[in-house]
Amino acid sequence: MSVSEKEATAAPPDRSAPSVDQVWRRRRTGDHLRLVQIAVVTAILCALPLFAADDYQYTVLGLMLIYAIAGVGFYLILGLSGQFAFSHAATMGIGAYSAAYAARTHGFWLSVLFALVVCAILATVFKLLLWRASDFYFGIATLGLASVTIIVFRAWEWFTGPASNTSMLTAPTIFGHQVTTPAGYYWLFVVFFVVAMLIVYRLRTSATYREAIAVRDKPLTAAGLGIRNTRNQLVIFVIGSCYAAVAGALYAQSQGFISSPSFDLNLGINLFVVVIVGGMHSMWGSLLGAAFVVVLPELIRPAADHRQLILAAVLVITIVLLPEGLMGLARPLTKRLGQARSRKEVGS
Amino acid sequence: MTLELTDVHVSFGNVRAVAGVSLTLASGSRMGIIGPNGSGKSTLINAISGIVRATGSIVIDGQRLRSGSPQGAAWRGISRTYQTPQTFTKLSVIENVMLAVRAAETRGPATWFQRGEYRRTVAALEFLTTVGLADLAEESAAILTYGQQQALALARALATGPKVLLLDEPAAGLNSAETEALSHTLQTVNDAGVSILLVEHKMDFVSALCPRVAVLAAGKLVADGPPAEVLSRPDVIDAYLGVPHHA
Amino acid sequence: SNSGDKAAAGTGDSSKPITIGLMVAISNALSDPKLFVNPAEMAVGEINAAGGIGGRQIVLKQYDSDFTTQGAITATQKAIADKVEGIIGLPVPDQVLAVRPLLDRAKIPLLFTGGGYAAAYDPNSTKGASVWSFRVGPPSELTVNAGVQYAVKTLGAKKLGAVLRDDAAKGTNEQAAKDGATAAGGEIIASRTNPLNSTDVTTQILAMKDANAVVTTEYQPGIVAVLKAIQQQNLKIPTIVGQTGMQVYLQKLAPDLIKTMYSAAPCNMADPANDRVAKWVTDFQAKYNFMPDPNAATVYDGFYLLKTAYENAASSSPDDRLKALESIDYKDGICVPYKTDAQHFMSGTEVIISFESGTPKTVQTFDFQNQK
Amino acid sequence: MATFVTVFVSGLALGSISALVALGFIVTYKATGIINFAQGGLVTLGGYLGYLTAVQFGLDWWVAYPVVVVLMFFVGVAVERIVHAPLRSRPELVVVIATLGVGLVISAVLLEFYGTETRTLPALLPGKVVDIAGANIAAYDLVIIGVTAVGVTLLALMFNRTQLGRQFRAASLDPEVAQLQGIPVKAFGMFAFGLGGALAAVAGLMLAPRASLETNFGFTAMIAAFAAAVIGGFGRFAGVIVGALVLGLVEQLGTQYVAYQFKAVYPFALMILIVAIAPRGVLGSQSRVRV
Amino acid sequence: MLDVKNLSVNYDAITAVVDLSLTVGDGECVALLGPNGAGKTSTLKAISNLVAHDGTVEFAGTPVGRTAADRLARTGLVHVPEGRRLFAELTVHENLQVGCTARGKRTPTYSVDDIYQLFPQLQALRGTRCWSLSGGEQQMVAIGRALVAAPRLLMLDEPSLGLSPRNVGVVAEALTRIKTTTSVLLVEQNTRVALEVADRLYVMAEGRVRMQGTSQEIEDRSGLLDAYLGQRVAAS
Ligand SMILES: Nc1ncnc2c1ncn2[C@@H]1O[C@H](COP(=O)(O)OP(=O)(O)OP(=O)(O)O)[C@@H](O)[C@H]1O
Ligand SMILES: Nc1ncnc2c1ncn2[C@@H]1O[C@H](COP(=O)(O)OP(=O)(O)OP(=O)(O)O)[C@@H](O)[C@H]1O
Ligand SMILES: [Mg+2]
Ligand SMILES: [Mg+2]
Repeated sequence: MSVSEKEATAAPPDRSAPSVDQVWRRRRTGDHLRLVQIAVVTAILCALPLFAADDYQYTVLGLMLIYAIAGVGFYLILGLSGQFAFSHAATMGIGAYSAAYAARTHGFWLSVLFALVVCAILATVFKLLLWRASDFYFGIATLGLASVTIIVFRAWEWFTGPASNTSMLTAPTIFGHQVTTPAGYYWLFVVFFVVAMLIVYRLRTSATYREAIAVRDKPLTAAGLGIRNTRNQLVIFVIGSCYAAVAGALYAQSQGFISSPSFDLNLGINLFVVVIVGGMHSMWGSLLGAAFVVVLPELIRPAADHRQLILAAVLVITIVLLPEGLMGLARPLTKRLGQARSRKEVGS
Repeated sequence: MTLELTDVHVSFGNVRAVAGVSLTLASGSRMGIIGPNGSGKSTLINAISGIVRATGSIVIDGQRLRSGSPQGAAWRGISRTYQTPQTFTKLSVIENVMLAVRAAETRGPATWFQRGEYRRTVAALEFLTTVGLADLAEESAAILTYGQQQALALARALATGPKVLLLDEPAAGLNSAETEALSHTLQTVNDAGVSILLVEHKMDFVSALCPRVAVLAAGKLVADGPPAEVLSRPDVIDAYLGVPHHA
Repeated sequence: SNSGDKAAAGTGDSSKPITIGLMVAISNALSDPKLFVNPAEMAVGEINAAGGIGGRQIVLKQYDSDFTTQGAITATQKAIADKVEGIIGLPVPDQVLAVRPLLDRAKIPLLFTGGGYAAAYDPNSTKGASVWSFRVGPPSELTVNAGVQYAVKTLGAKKLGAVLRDDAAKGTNEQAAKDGATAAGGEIIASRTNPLNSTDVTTQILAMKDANAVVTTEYQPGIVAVLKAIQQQNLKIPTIVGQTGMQVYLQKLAPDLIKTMYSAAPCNMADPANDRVAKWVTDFQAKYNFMPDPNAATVYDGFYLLKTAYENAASSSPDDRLKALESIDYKDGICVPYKTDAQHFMSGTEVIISFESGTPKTVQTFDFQNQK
Repeated sequence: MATFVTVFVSGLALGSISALVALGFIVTYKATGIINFAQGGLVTLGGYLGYLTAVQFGLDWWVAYPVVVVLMFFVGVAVERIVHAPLRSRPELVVVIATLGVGLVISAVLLEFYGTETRTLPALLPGKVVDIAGANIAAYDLVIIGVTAVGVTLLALMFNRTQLGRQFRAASLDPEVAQLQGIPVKAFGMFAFGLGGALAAVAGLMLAPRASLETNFGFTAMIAAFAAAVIGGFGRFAGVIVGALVLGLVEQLGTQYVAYQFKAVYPFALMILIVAIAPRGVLGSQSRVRV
Repeated sequence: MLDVKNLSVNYDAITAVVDLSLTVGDGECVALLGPNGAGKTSTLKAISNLVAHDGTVEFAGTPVGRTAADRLARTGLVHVPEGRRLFAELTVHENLQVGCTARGKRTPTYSVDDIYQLFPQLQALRGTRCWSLSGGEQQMVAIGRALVAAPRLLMLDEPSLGLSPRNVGVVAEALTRIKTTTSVLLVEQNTRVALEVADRLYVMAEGRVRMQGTSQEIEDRSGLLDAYLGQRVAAS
């Protein structure tokens, strides 16, 4: 028997449970921090044009915001809700064509609304059709859905124009002001993006967000707690699809011309890259990811022939080296802002 | 809050896991279920909580539960823990419980205002205190040990505001002192009016907590009565205990 | 060359270089960038050595337009930001339609060299083409028309099957095939659209079992698939393809199958009878070490067309330059003489090339513009 | 009747191609739990290596092709080293996208070397046509059907009947516990990807003569193969066969007898329908979770 | 057989095991007790090299160093992890067969067939995929899977978990039976079982060994033992 009585009777180490107020304050601080983040990012987006000299650069930045909006929606579907949807690009296409269709007669705002409604309805139908399919089955089924959508775009010329070519020659009017220049579009997109982020923020602080994680990780257990799994997944799928719809509508407007190859598997892959390279567990990942997918290729255009290789290689390297995506690089920053709590040590 | 099972059957292919169980759990009562491994205890709990489909009728408070609907069971006040702790590891400890607290609220859409979240935080922390996990409230649930996960599962089950608590081996992985503490907690819960159905292999625990014990063997109820009586039956000793149990 | 020191009114300030943009799909697997880049470099080198455009040295800027409309728009925007005074290239007709607002606003001409149909650059078409877009070389409907006429009249194939690539031009091409066949006294008995990249056309060819010839607008892999399927069905009928037939030959894609293939192209790059082409091809090969195809020739010619137009223009204002482009009449093109018509296509010559002997041989020439 | 037979066999051949392409990623999946999206790139690379050795170096196919298969084994191993080994602790999805990235790298590298010109690999039985019930069938299609049948049978036996196969499956189900059973999980991972690479080579070499080689050639085939694998119940060899044949037949029959414009729609529409009705494919087992 | 010196395990900011030393002699059965979160599981994982750790571990006279877990298993260090962890898609029989991997050239006390005799109810479940088994059935397979590996040192993390009292007896008996050829390191919450089968016990709390001795010695001071085992609960 080798034990000293002194040690044996030593008082248990100091472990104090936090009070409700402490817990609540820390939770709220987290939420407020997110609002601050939105403000900071908005400021950065407003400052960016200081460096943008010409239409081309505005176009690229605008495109980045469109990808970011679609990406945030995809982050909800893929990252938060764990639904492996390859169809997001197709949804964006449906949004774009619907908007183009409505814009012929009804102007910008109604066209965005129309795109939103169409995509929400279709997303609901698709999700209900495939509601029992899980992970990769859902993934491959939506991959098929994406392919079918492209073929349908090409076949339904009454809706998408000859061989899916539609030009939009009407410019959006906002408060009586016509937006025609890339710079104008950029500011419009900044507004849309900030609103999009505020909605994510709102979702982030709701019980739906927490439940989505529960449903994603342990569906049966979540059901056992009374959570409506299908409804939760459906809600998030539809919200995410609405983001794609808006992104598609904005894309159609700003490009002035759309054709189905713009929404094919390449875009689908790009959206995955946006979310994964950006950081799958952060609502900001998609903005960084969009910069990666849109801005980086423009930066390395001088490399011409080797561009594709460079992009692919950078993609792989980023994924391998950055476990939390590009957001991981920003992590020390957010940590210093007070997110980290020092953990009590056990046994020492 | 009476729970009434009548002729409940569960089959998986040609495996008849539960083969015609009828029992009544009176309001506010405690009942233990024991039986050899694979006799259908967990499946019975799964059936009651809607995790698996069952035939026969499961009635709570005079209302029949729809088979195979976990949500339906949860909303009627049936709450449970699992034989292997089911922890949401991507959430913090307190968020695990807050999930359940919300489930206890009216089943409307998520409350749009922070107020709901505050109330949930208060309630969740209370339940964590009950099971002794309050100090870990803000940690990620991923770091919990097996035993701590069991405790969390109990907190979560309590947080749904159950009328009937189904416990599947809650004392597994707990040592004697911890088991005793659990026993104490459960008694308090029961005193507040929650009926308890307990599946457990620790005989001391079961007989201390439950005035009534049922034995399940090959999916059928073979004995039912006070623990001392049931545990001294030769067939129970032979098939289940191996050696006579000395309390 | 005569324009070396002539201060032409249409070329602008002669002390400054003139920037021309080349739109190429660089990072994409569908076309080969060197077929665009090398002839452009060759033309620019020659023109600059001879004094440039009206004394202004050409600065060639290359833009990766990809194959998407998106790529075309960003590339064009970048080119406009770089103040180019003319654009040559773009591989896909959809792209021409997509950049219309940009061209209209910036008033810069685009000389389009890819494959394509009239709607994409005919300013009178209903599809919304820009007045600033021109097509160097004949459009795809003329290719189809030439192919069909040859099949019916010369090969005596009264019943034809058509396999069309699924792109924006498919409807136009289908119509062109029907019209061409009817006019020549034949008929299209089956017309099938084939998705890009599909390599199994068995069912499409089965529908053409009773045809005497098959016409296709497919790219190379599709052409090979059609040839293979025809062989497999033991049909032993000729196949008439577009200008990519030349590439099938050059890349030795189906050496055993091309004996029954005919290609309709602006010119036959391997034709020893045509001295000018032969010399250019020899020079080109010596310089870049590969055999150019008609695509490369049109890119090369495009620079001379711009030069000619700008030097002929009354002033350097965009409208005068546009006028000059619309009245181009340039006889020194590599494989075709160029003359702009009302639909903005600058040439209407098609030759039919036979590969029966294993090497390309010109068997007939169509001159659509001068026919009209 | 002859038309029907032709369409039917054509569908079978198309299905076998999907199945052949699927074999590679099924093997990797069964042994590591990762769906290797680089498979398309590997198939393309296999085809191009065949071109390099058999056409550019002029080696006889029976010398060249085995060399290619061995080379591709090591390429597969390299893929494992790059995107699987360092990402063990990361979510599956991330690994999947990383493999997709590797596929893109392979295509880009090929583009650097070979440009966009399409190439052809000579067929083993050039132009040979067999008459079956009045229909003409390319003899080469029959070869593909044969190779697929042999490949599937051998792999199914290996995975389901041998100790090695069991160990592979165990390693994919729970790598940590597999290690505790003495299974060299890391080496197994490399071997599995290597085997996937070798099978990609077989698929690439068999398919290249049928189509033309271009740098996206394998990717397109991979998508169809995924659809086939999903229809059958992912990860089951018998399922792949069923799924691939059904897809091939539906595509060919639909094109011939329904409406040819929707050629590419039929297989995907069928797949979506099957996933909607039987969420784990026709041969997949039901839910594998219990609590 | 096993000699652990100054073992420490840290997870980021959390210290799970501090400066722990323990030995298991040849043919000895040693039990590790302790309250929830004491660091028992972490200790076993460190010995198998599944988690990063400080300190030295010697197995059968050779330092383990960084030898990978699968090599260790093949040299006879067999670890039954916490929470059963069967290969869910494999059948019962296949799980047992996979267990034989680590066997190498050692002669096993238990063959696969012997496991069916030890736990007769598994016989009927031979072809059943393990995800559908009941908790106790899974536990039996997990133990069987380790027994067939011919371990020289068997590390069991809470083997009695979920077993009926009768089956706990069976396991205890089996452990006694293999003692002649196999050393055992047993993590057990069921004090009664631990005292029954173990020759010596270590009691851990808060990551440290607080008490050690033979079963007899520990049983004699059960009051102190209870104090330790109750620590986690008492603290909150
Ligand atoms: N992966 C992990 N990351 C962070 N902390 C961990 C991790 N695993 C365990 N811990 C912490 O390490 C400490 C010891 O855990 P361990 O699992 O070794 O305890 P245990 O004695 O086995 O407990 P139990 O009896 O409940 O299983 C605990 O405080 C636990 O929270
Ligand atoms: N989903 C399922 N599919 C097939 N068989 C199942 C399924 N669930 C349970 N079984 C079988 O039903 C029987 C009863 O299992 P159950 O889990 O209810 O036993 P238990 O009494 O809880 O045992 P234990 O004490 O070991 O936990 C077992 O033989 C098990 O293999
Ligand atoms: Mg059970
Ligand atoms: Mg433990």
